[in-house]
Formats: sequence, structure tokens, C-alpha cells
Amino acid sequence: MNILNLFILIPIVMLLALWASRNLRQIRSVMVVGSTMLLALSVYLTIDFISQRNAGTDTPFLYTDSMTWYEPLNICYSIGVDGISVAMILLSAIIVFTGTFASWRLQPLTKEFFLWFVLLSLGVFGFFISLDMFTMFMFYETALIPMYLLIGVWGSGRKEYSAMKLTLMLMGGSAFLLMGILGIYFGSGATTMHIQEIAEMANIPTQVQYIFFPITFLGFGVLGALFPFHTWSPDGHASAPTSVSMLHAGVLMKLGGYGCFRIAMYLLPQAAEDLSWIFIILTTISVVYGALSAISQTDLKYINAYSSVSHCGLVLFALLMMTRTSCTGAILQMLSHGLMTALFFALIGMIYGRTHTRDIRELSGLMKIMPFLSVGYIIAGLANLGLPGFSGFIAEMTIFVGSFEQPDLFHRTVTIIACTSIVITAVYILRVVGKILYGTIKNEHHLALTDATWDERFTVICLIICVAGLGIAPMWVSDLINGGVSNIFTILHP
Amino acid sequence: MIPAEYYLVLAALMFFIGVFGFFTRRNLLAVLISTELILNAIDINFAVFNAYYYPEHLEGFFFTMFAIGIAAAETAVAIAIILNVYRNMGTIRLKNLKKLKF
Amino acid sequence: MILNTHAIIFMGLALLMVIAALLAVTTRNIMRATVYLLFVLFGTAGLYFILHYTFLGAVQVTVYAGGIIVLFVFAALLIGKGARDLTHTSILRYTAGFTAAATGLALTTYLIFTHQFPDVKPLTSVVPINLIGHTLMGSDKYNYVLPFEAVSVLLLACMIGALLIARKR
Amino acid sequence: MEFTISILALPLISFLILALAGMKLPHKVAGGIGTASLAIVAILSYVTAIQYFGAGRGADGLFPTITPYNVTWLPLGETLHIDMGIMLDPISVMMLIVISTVSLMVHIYSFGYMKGEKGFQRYYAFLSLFTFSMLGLVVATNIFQMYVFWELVGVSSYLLIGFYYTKKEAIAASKKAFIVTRFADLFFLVGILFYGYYAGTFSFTPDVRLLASAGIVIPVALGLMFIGGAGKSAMFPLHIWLPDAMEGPTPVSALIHAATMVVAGVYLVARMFPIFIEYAPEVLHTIAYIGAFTALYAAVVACAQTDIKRVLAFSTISQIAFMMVALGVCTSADPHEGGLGYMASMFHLFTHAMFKGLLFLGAGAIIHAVHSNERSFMGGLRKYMPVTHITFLIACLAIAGIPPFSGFFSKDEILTACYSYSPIMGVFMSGVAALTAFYMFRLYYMIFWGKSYYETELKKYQKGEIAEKPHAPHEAPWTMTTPLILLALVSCIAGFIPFGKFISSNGHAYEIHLNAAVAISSITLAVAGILTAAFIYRKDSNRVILSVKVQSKKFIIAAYHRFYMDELWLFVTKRIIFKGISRPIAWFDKHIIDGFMDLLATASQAFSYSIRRFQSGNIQSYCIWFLHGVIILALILIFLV
Repeated sequence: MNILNLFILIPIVMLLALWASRNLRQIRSVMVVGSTMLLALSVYLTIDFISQRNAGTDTPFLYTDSMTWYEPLNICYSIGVDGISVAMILLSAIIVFTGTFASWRLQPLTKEFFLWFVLLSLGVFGFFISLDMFTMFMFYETALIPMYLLIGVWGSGRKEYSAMKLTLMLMGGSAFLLMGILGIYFGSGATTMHIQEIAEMANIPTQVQYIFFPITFLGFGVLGALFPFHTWSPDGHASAPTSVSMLHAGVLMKLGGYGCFRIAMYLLPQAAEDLSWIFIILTTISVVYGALSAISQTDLKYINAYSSVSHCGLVLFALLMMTRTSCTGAILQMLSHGLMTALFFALIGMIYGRTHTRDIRELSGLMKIMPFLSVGYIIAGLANLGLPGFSGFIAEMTIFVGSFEQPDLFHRTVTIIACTSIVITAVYILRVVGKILYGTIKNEHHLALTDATWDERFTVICLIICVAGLGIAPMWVSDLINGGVSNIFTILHP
Repeated sequence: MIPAEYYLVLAALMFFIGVFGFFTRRNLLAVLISTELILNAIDINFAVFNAYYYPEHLEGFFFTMFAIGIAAAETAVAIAIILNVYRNMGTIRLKNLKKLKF
Repeated sequence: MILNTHAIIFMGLALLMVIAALLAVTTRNIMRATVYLLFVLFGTAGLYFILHYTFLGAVQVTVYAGGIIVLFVFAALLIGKGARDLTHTSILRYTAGFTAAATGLALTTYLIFTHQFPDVKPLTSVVPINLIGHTLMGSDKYNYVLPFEAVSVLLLACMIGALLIARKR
Repeated sequence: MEFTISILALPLISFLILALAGMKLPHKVAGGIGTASLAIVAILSYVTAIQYFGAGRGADGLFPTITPYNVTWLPLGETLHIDMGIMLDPISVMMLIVISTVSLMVHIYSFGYMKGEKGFQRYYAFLSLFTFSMLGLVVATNIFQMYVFWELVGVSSYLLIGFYYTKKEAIAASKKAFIVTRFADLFFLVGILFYGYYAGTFSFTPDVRLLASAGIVIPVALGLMFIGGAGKSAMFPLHIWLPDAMEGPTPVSALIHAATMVVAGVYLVARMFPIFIEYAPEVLHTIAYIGAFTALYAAVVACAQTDIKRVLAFSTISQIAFMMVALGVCTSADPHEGGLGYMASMFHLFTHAMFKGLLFLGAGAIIHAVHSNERSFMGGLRKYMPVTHITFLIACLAIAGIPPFSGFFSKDEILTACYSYSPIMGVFMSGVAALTAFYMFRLYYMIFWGKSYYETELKKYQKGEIAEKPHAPHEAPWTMTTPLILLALVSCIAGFIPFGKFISSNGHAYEIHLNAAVAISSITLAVAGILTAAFIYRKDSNRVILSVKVQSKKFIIAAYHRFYMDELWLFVTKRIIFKGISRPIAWFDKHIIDGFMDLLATASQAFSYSIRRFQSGNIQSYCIWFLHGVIILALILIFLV
């Protein structure tokens, strides 16, 4: 059997097992076993993929498989992976794994929470392994819907509002997306919705591309927090429970970037070439604007959400720069941002769980009370502002170097503007670190608080190791991704 | 021999009188009465078509008969419901029955 | 059209039915409405007799006039004052209802008179009762034992249902 | 030279050990690990230097550039890749010595200085991290590796400045230091990107043809890189972080903010010198002018400070500016033809690291003794702290440029280079040098001479005016004095090193010969400066000084406030960026953009409410509409179709 099917099967089995489990112990063991299996599987997949590539297989996708699903519309369950999807699957598995531990003590309705959580991850994995546009879209929707309940039920603050807003905006995005997919399918005259086939036919008329590129890009862009459709992100993240924030910012937002690249740009290359300038402007605004907004926020999660807007903006920005290096950088940034934000949200959730406030004006001197979490926070912050040795640095540098390969004035200018974000990032990160971790303790009640428990430590350490590992040894990931990007570029820039 | 059209016109008249009553009455019982009028008009039509155009068959005949039977059943249930509504809400005025409304 | 007995009876019945129907949907007293309905039902039974469907007329009289009207009367009596509350509806609704009904009527009449019906093959004698019985109980083509059984089950269900619904708790 | 990898590895390992297990280790063990690893690193550095310079010059008369390690760390596109490796050439070997020596001294010194402090292990961990990053920076094989370590240096500086994390000023200072340097790094990065694109490589030795065809871009790239260097090296107007950085522990100031990290900018310019001199001499001269202005500015400000560490900080800025000037006045790669400044700059970097480290460590000893940075708590300390006094005096003499101390030789070379560039520059820099002598000895006299604060307090106590007996200042423990003595010795003899034999602008040996005119004039000026300082500050309340002070009160106050540069920056950041841009953007986002999205939602809700009446739940109205619809459809079907 194709190994990729396991990424669907394991979550399904987990769902059944969760449904059957009777107490907290069983739920936890199902989650731990399942997520560990997923992680192990994804690691195996990565290793096997690399060794197959090294052995010289150079088909665009490996582990391909196809099964017709619905004859009249030529919908197939086509799966397969290239370097990019392998990286994304690995990322998702890590986040699901750590997310499990981050919600170790979640109450109430633990079982239901994990049911939705697993359903969400099922959607994510399905999205990354599918090669059929419709199947992809279906998994995309599968991943979106649980979000509504996860935020609406287990969230905090104005959770109903946020959940509604997030879902509505993302649904609006998927409406565009569906239009785009159908446009591509009928425009190309293909016999299936298989991405590779449509891309190789390459016979979508330019006029049609001009219509459907913006639509598709926008559809995915909403999920990638493209300015001005990013406002679901701050509210949504602020209300979401910890592990959901992690999964959402860590993986779900990456679906946007991945889709933009895999569908919008890959299948509509001509329009991508000609119309990219519009979106470059928007993403440049995203990058700088998100960072600047983050400076004056007072809620920790808002700061991080705006920072995500900025970083995810950089992902789309790099994709639109359309050089091999910048696109590799974009994927690296997706990986790196996924890990870093997950780390950040995990830490914020842990701090919030203790102090019951996320307002940076009310927090101070946490370093004395919870040194482990504080050190974790500083490391996350430093990673976020692009310190060498962490993943953020290699991703940003790859992006900037790649963007510089476009020698004309417009691209140069926006690249330099985007570069300024690294300074602004430093400003808001250090502001937060200085305010909440350093200094003296203002609130007497905080003195009684405890440092991280074992499950929290485990989550944080896992993520830090991943962030640092990616930052110290970027070669293999970079190669892995580069392979996938190169394949796409044979179509994008023949 | 009376032309079939006469019957049909009569039935149509009764039908639309029933419809009119259905629209304008504000009382459940009265609405039900209007419904009976409508049903009756239809029954007449069935009988007339059968008797005038297809006398060798009995479809219309039986249809009317079953319609009468079912109308009786329907009325019984409807009146039971109306009585129940009245008992629970103290009124059978349509305007006041809003409990199930969003 | 020759003005024969049938015709005169038909005209009388028609007049009675239309007037009674109009009164039934306009009167404010529910008891009166019930009685007007009774007239209409009797009129209908009369029409069936004219059509030589005597059995049908009998059914109409027993089931409708005998059964249903009794139900209405009991309901009206049980509800009492509440049933008498027959305030009229808004003028807007009234007009809307009237126009709809009038237009519908006009349209239907127009269709009746313009439509080409097949040739008339009138019934000359009363439908024999044994034919009705055989058809109702037969299981061949154009026989109705299955609907008959279905209706009997339905009636049973209705009876139980009506009991359940109206039962005092 | 394969063993050089351990020069990098040891501090890193020590950092990791201390960071992961540090808090559980006893203080002595933690400090011991850090110091031991550093001692080995220092020895290895000396061995490297001896082997490298001992191996002699190659056939072309140059010391060969050795690259024992160079691995591709991150490939970027087809041609570009970031490499990580070790490159040994004269200046990197020289820097290895400087860094490992000063770092070792600071490690030893900190045993005494930081004794009993909470977070002792953390302190040593950070020191190791810093040393690792700084060593990585100097041995970088390419500009991007340099940038990588440049950032790491910045962050370790951030962590060390903010070491006392409960202190408000320290937090602010660390933040400021990081952000200001980061701001400068942005330019550095853009410069690197330009350079990388047009040179097709990040290495220091690019393809000459590519550079020549790039035109104006290379000077721009180099200029941007210089801005990055200016941020780290505290050139005006990016110097504002350095005085504040003195909030960190004093040994850290000695190591990072005097001897090593702040000269990274100079090192960067020196590294890129061949390209500068070939393709962007104008940029180089601009650097000279910026440096000259910074030197003067910092020297003037230093004259008015009362916090002894601040004085030293400004003196550092001024001295680094000297090095920048020296690099900037070069007009050719040949040391005989106007390329002298390169060698002078490196020489000054070397000597300055030693005596400025010494000054800071001395200041640390004093602060350790009197528990304050303010000069009003000092005075007359020479009796109480003899060792510190002598070593501090040596350092002051060195920085003032009095022979035979090391500063004289290097500064003399700088002045010679300046005179050969243009007499005006020479005279200007000589003036600044005199000012240096003045403010250093002002400091010296204020600390060690004049009325003793302790004695005054003691008298008050004896008279019964204050209840508590003041603590007597005491000499520092041996762990602190040993590094002082060692560094003082180095400061005494370093000037006699035939520096030009090892390092020169084109790599060929260069014989240092003192320019008699310059030497004599600079000595005269220095002595004049010292005498003025002695005249004014040796005794308290001199009449002349009072009248001068009164007459130039405004100027002194302005200088004390560093000519309001901080306020200007604060205005830009707080008022313009934070209040003027960030707040409005956040508001805009919340109310306009999000408001628009909400408006969409509210509008559709309002619309649905308006058509909600159709769904009245009233079966009669449904039927009316239904019948109307049926009739209309029927009419259409009958009459229109």
C-alpha cells in the first residue's frame, strides 16, 4: 500500500479510537500513540524521500497513486509528494505532535476537543498529499471547519465573534478558490483535475489566466493573511486555545502559501508573471504593516498574530518574486514560521494559563517566577527576529538573496522595504521581552505561580530543538525543498 | 345533459372561494373549513371528468372516494391538533401562535 | 342546453353551493360557517347523484356531512368563545387574497372554456354497486384493494393519532 | 592549522554546557569551565599566531591566506552560497590574539568582580557565547559568515548588557543597543545583498571583472556595509547605544564595549579594504570625515561626563573613530604611498584593546571598591588602591600617547597617515588627541587625587553627622589585580612590536619609522593636555576652572547631555515611529480594515433582516405568495411561451 494513505488512515483510526475511549487516560494514550506514529511516519517519509532522490529518481512526484472517485467530473483521489510537500508534512506532524502535549491538561470536553483536533490534522495531511485539485479543496475545507468549533467552544475572550469571523472570511476565501479551481479545470480542457497533468498541458489561454490567477491567489491568500484580508488572524488567534493557535498559525496558514504556489502560480504561470506586481505590493504592505502594527499592541497573542501577518506576508512576497532561491526561501520560511509561531503560541498559552492575563502592561518580571518559560520565550523571540542559528535567519536570508536576483528597480525597492521588517521585528520582540520577562514583579499574586510542568517542557523543548536544528543545519531541508521548487520552475520559467 | 364546463366552473368557483377563505381567515377552525371547500371542489372535478369523458373506467370515482376518506382522517387529526393547541395556548388565532417561529 | 329537470336541479344546487361557500368563508360565527359548509357538502352530494354516482353521493353524505361536520361542531363547541373570535384580516392581506383568488379563477375559467376536451361519452345509468365492490376489493389492474388497505391503515393511524394528540395529560 | 577549529568549538561547548546545566553547577565550577576553555583558546591562538607568522612569507612576499575549513552551509541559488569556515590571514590572526587575550583576562577578572552575584553561571555562559561569536566573526571566510556572527555578537551583547534584568536602565540599554545595531545591520545586510548579487559571491576575493562591470553599485554596497560597521563601532550618529551599554557588568564593558565587539566595524572596513581602495576610495574618505567628526564629538562629550564608565565609553567611541579615520585616509594600497593608515589602524586596534580593556577593568575595580559609578563618590583613591592606581595610570598614559607606552606608537602612525592625507586632517586629529589626553587625565585626577569622598564621610561620621560608618575603599582581590597587571605589562611593551612586519595594507612587510615632527608635536600636545588636566583637576575648586565653567556653562551642560543626541533619537523613535506610525496603523487596522470586514458582515445581516419578513412563519402569507407565483408562472407559460 502507498505509504501516503497512512496519513489519512491514521487520523481516521485515531478518530474512531477517540470516539470509543472512555476516560482521559485512554484519550491521552490514543493521542500520544497516534501523533507519535504520524511523526515517525513523516520522518520515515522524509528519509525515504531523500534517499530515493539521491538514488536518482527524478519524476516530479514520488509515491504517486490515483483512484477515480467520481467519474462524471473526473475527480480522482490522486496522491503524491515532492520535496515541498514532504517538508510540509514533516512540519504538520511536528506541530500535531507538540500540540497534543500543549493541550495535555485541556478541560472540559477533552474528547470532543481532540476529535476536532484530529479531524483538522486529517484535513491538513490530506491537503498536502493530494495532487488533485478537487481532493485538495475538499481536504482544505475539512481543515477549516473544525476551526470554528475549536475556537468557538474552547476559546477565550470574544470567542464566538472570532470564530465566526475567522470561518466566514476563510469561507469567503474558499469560495474564490472554488471558482479558481473550476476556472482552471475548464480553461485547461484537461481530462482530470490532476495538477501535474494540467501544468504539463499548459494550454490555459492567457486571457483566462488573467481572470483566474487573481481569484485563486486571493482565495489562498486569505488563509495566508494577505493584506487587507488578514484581520481574521489577530482576533482568531487571540481567542483560540493554545494548541489550536499552534496548529492554525503553524500549519493552516501554510496551506495558503502552499496553495498559492502549487495551484495559482504553477498552473497559471503566464498570469503569475504578468500580474505578480499587484500582489507584490500587497504583500510588501503586509510585511511592513504587520510588523508596525505589532509594535503598539498590548495583548501578547495580538502581537504574535500581527507578527504572523508580517511573516506570512514574507512567504507570499517571496513566492511572487519568482526566482528559484526566493521560492525555496518562501518554503523555508513556511517551515520556520510554523515552528516558531507554534513555539510562541505554546509559550503564550502556558503563561496565560498561569497569569490569566495576556496584557503586557500587567505582566512583568516573569523571569524570576518562571525561568524556564521565560528562557523559552526569549529563545522564541530571538528566533523570530532572525537570529542566526535559528530557522528564521536562514529563511529570511534565502528570501532576501533570492529576491535580489530580480534586478529591476521595482523588485529591488520592495525587497529593501521588506528587509526593514527585520528591524521592526526586533523592536516589538524586545519590547515584549523587556516588559513581561525582565524587571521586577509588579503583581504580588504572580509570586505564587509555578514554572512549566513536564508536558509543557516537553512541548517547548521539542519545538526549540526543531527551530534550532533547522537553523543550524539548513542544508538538507534546503536541498529537499529546492528539488520541488526546481520542478515547478521548469513550468514557471521554462 | 349539462355540459361538463358548468361543473368545472362551479368547482373552480368553490376552489377559489376556499382559497380566498384560506388566505383571509384568522382562525384555525375557519381555515380548516376553507380547506374542506377546496378539497370538495377537487372531488367534484374528479367525478366530473370520470363521468363525462371516461365512463367505462372508475378511476375518478375511486379517487374521490379515497379523497373523502382521507379528508375525514385529516380533519380528525387537524381538529385534534387544534383542540390541543387551544388547550395549551388558550387561543386558536393564527396571529398568536408564534411559539415555533424563529 | 335544454332546460330539463337535471338542469334546473343543477342550477339550484350550484347557486346554493356558491352562496353557502361564500358565506362559509365570510361569516364571523364559526358555528354558522360550519353549517354553511354542511350546505356545500350536501350540494356536492347532490351533484354526485346527478352524475349517476349515487354511491359516491351516499359516501359524501355519511362521511362528510355526517362525520366531519360533527367533528367541526364538537370542536367549535369545545373551543367555545375562542372559536367565535373571527376578526378580519388586514386590508392588504384581504386584497392580496382576493386578487390571487380572482385571477386564479379567471385563468381557470379561461382555460376551461378554451381547452379542447375529448368527446363527451356521458354515463347513462347508475354505476352498479357490485362493480364498485369488485373494483374496490379486486387485485387486478385498475382494482383498488391496495389503496383501500392503505387507507384503512391510515384511518386507524389517524384514530390513534387523534386520540393521542387530543388526550388530556 | 586544523586545530584552529577548536578555537571556535571550545567556547561554544563551554556555552552549551553552562547554558544547559549551568544553574545546577556551583559558581566556581561554572566559572572554571568557562575560564579553562578560554585559557586553552588563548594558548591555541598564540600557537596559531606563532605558527602562522613563523611559517614566513610566501614566494610573493605575502603571508599566505590559509583556509583550513570551509563548508557550504546554505546554498542560495545557482552561484551564491553561504559558507562557514575558518580563514587565517594576518589581521584575523591578530584579532584572535586580541580577543582571546582580553577575553581570558575578563574571565579571570570576573571571578572576583562577579563573586556571589546571582546568575554567575549565566554570566559565564554569555561570555562564552560572546567569545565564540566574536572569534567566528574574525575568522569568517566570507562576508555572510561575518554577518551571521555579527548578529550573534549583537545578541550576546544584548544579553550581557541586560544581565541585571531587574534593573530598568539595563533593560532599556540592552534593548537600545540591540535595536540601534540591528538598524545598522539592516544596511549591512542590504549592502551584502548588493555585493552578493553583483560580485556573484560572498567571499572577500570576488571576481575582479564582475566588480569592475558593476559600476556605481559596488561603492553603494560598500557604503551600506560601512553603515552596518558604524552601528557596531558606534560612529556618529549611531553611537547612542554605547554609553548606555555601560549598564552591563563592568568586565563585559571591558570585553565587548571597549576591546572587541565595537572594533568589529573597523575590522569589517579593514576586511573589505582591498575592495574599498580599488573601487570606492570616495566612500573611504567619507568614512574618514565621519570618523573625524565622531572623534571630536566623543572627546568633547567625554570631557563633561561624571560617570567614569561613561567617560571611558566616549573615549572608546573617540578611539574607534581614530581607527576609522586611519582607514579612511588611505589613498592607495601601498603603505609607502598613502596606505599607511591601514597598518596604523590595525596597530591602534591592537594596542587600544589592551589599554582600554585595562582602563575598564581598572574602573571596575574602583566601582567594586566604592560601589558607585559617579566620580563624586571617588577622589583620593591612590592611597587605598595602589595597584589599580598604577595600572590605571599606565593605561592613561598609553591612551594619551606618551612614549614608551603602546598608545603613543599606534597613535603616532595614525597621525602620520592623517598628515600625509591632508594637513588639515592631521591638525584636526592632533587636536583631538590632545583632548584625549585632557579628558583621560581629568578622569585620572578625579578618581585618584583630589578630596577623598571616604575621608570626608569619615570625618562627618566622627563628628556624628551621619550615623553609619562609611566603608573604606580597599584594593581588589588578586583575581582582579592579576589581569590588571598583565594588561598593564602588555600596554607597556606592545608599542615595540614591529607591527608593520606582520600587517600592512598590501601585505608586504613595512618598517615602522617614527616621523619625528609628528611624534614631537603629538607628545607636546599630549603633555599639554595632561598638564591642563592636572592644573584644573588635581586640586579641588581651582579658581580658573570655576571661571571657565561659569563662562561655558551652557556648553558644558550640552556636552553633559551629549548634545541631546539621545533626545533626538528618542523623539524619532517614540514620537514619530511609535506614536506617529505604529499607533495610527494599529488604529487603522482595527477600525478601518477590520471595520470594513465587519461592515460587510453587518450589511449582509441588515439585508437579511430586511428580507426576513417574508419568512414570517405565517402559512397564509406563504400561500398567497405561492399562489401569486403559480399564477404568474402559469400566465407566462400559457400566454408567452
